[in-house]
Amino acid sequence: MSWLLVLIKSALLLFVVITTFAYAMLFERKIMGWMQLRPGPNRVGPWGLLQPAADAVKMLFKEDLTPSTADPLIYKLAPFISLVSAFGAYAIIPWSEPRPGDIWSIGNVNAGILFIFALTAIGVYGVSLGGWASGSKYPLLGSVRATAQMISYELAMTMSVIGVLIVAGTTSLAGIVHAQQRIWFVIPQLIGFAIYFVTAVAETNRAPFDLVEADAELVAGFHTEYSGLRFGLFFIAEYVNMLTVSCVATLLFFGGWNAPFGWTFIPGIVWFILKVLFFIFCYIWLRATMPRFRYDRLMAFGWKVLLPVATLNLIATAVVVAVKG
Amino acid sequence: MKNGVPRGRMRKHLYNVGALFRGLATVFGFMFMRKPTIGYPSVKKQHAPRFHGLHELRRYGDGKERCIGCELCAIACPANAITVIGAENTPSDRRSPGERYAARYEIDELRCIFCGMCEEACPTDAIVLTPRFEMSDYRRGSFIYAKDRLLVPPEAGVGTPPDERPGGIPADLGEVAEIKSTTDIDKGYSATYRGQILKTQRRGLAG
Amino acid sequence: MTLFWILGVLLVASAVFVISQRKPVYSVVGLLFHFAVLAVFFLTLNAEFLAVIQIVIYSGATLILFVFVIALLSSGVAPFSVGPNRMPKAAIPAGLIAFVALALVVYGILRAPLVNAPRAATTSIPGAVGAPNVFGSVADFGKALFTTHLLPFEMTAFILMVAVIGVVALAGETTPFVPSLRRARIIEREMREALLRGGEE
Amino acid sequence: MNEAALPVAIVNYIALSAVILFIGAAGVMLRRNPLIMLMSIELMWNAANLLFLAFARAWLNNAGHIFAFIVITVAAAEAAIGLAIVVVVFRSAQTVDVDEVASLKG
Repeated sequence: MSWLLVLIKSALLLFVVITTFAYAMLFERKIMGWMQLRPGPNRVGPWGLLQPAADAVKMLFKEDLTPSTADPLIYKLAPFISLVSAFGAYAIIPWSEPRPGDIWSIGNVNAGILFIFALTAIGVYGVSLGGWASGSKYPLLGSVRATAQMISYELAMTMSVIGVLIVAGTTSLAGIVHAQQRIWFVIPQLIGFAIYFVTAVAETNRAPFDLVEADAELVAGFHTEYSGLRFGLFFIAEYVNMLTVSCVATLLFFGGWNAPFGWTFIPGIVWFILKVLFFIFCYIWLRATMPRFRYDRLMAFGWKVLLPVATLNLIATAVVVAVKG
Repeated sequence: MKNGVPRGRMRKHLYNVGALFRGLATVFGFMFMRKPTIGYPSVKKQHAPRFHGLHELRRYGDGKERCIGCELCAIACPANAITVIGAENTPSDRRSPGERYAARYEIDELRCIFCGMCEEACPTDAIVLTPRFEMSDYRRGSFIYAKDRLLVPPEAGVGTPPDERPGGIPADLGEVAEIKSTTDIDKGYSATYRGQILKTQRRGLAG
Repeated sequence: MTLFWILGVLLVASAVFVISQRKPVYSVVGLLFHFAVLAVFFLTLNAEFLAVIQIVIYSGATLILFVFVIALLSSGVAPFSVGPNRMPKAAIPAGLIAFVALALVVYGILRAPLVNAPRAATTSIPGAVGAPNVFGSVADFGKALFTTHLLPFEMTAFILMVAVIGVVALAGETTPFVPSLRRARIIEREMREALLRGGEE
Repeated sequence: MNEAALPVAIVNYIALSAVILFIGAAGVMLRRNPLIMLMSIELMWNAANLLFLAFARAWLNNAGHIFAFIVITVAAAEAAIGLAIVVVVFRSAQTVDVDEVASLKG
């Protein structure tokens, strides 16, 4: 009956992630509002708490348009590729470990972090195919930008994460968290963490790296032509990706469910959620503060700054580990 | 140091990184500031008493209309939003103290720029701009305010706004006879169309 | 057993889809699916690391290049939205002959007295996919890559370096635009002189 | 079931690999779109990879994994170069039909 258990876990997690997405969106609008001296959404329900429901209803009932120049099959397929790759990561993210050896996750893959990279790689297709299939020039430009940006930053991201893998000596996410019981990897891998954080923002196409959307130049980038539910799927995918990179940052650099200062009286899952929330807050904070990069600067930054620094960090980590071990 | 920016390439870069974090700190501080936003439909802003909003036609203390149908406001209006058609007072039906009164007084609030020139031009202080500003509607025709909505009702005294009178504004403005005579709400609003009608009507009244 | 046949049928079907599509983008989607199925296939063969690498490198880097080129070249006149679709005239008879040949080959393979039973394990032990330090896991693969098979690993690095240089040499900008102050000054002077000449006439 | 045994006999893997290799070869020979030709070559690489991994699993020797790894690397390099050639050819010839591009012919 293990498959039934997995199914129940998946359904539960799907529900949790969707709800988290909805409230992450509200959280973002609220925080952004406060940072811009506005109250944020406050009309639907108390303090605007029912705003996600209103948005969902609106999105579901909007007309789903397909442009006449679009390639209908790919156009319809692309949002699903985005969504599936965004949700796939949650199959292996470990949430907590209430008792030693009893890890809360759907599946514990040994090559966990690599699996997440694989899914990120698939996620690029949703963006690039969607932009191409829209059959109009802004989405095409947006998708070409997105493809180049995501591939470029994925390299630096992988490099920064490999440092952690070297220190932890394992690719399993749970194993990495176990290795952080004494000290969180953000301290020995501070440069790695900084690079991961920056590349994660770029990877999820959020401000200040939202060149893909760049409202001022590209209307809305790759999803300009999308409307209704299909737009909603892209939208969900973007936020779920943000949650994913926050979860991964927590697992790799902030000790996962390990309690800081030995405050173990608060359960690990709470710590995990708090840390993820902190990262989401940081993303929103960045978005409210930073202006958008210029595209050539973005590529130059990725290839000429982040990648070399990440590689140097990797080499230094390897040398230190080799000398000490 | 020149303009607060340190010299040297490396130092400049470091300064820029510092600037990023200072920016973040500033924005973080903003989060806890008092928000100047007013929760508009539930909380309304109190405008200054001399704010230029919706017009109203006032009366004298004895209930007579101040407007004498001189059309000075219509002439002064830079947006041509006001139409006045005067008529003679008769001993049996005295509307205003003077010889004439405004048989028809209409302001197109879509054209009005709320400059207050009408107010200044009026010799009897009949037309004034009130601080009220909520006039939105779904039909363009309903933005033509005629006497029934502009004139302060007699029972409300000299200057109570029309929408605070006991009956309130008529629910279906499209059925107000005065507006119907000059515009066809169903056909939509057309300034030219309205102008033509008014011209013929004026000619008829004059001749 | 069943899994093998399901995956095998999916593999062959997606491969046929790839070569039979008129639009290259459809082929890309077919190939993406092919790679995904292949990754699952690799998992059934205990090649955990290779399965992930298959997705990361093939789908994430190689195949996205195809999409990139399609998008790059289909801006404007859209030559790649359809692309050339001519088939050689002898396609059908050639295909028939080839199919017969393939059938023979497959028959021959299935009949051949190949060694079916695996010999004793030479390096590592097999185990459940996902378990650490067994055959095909990241640790096992990494150890083999960096100790026994270091030369092939170095060769891949060399091959990639050659590829990078080759691509830059091939498709790199031939005349890069360099915004130079000198050029701007020359243009400005020419414009000023042109204006002055215009004034004299 | 024996932990070391394959799910199915190795000949099945060989046959499957041969079929995919064949489909790939057919794609290269029949199609005239360079992109689809390149993709067909990828299919052939992958057929080889499948066989490498199947044999590696059958003999429990991860040299096959190393070889598959090299194949993936070489395939990536090949695709990058091939696509660069396509882009360059398209820039100069404004066509992508491989039969039209015959300037190297004597």
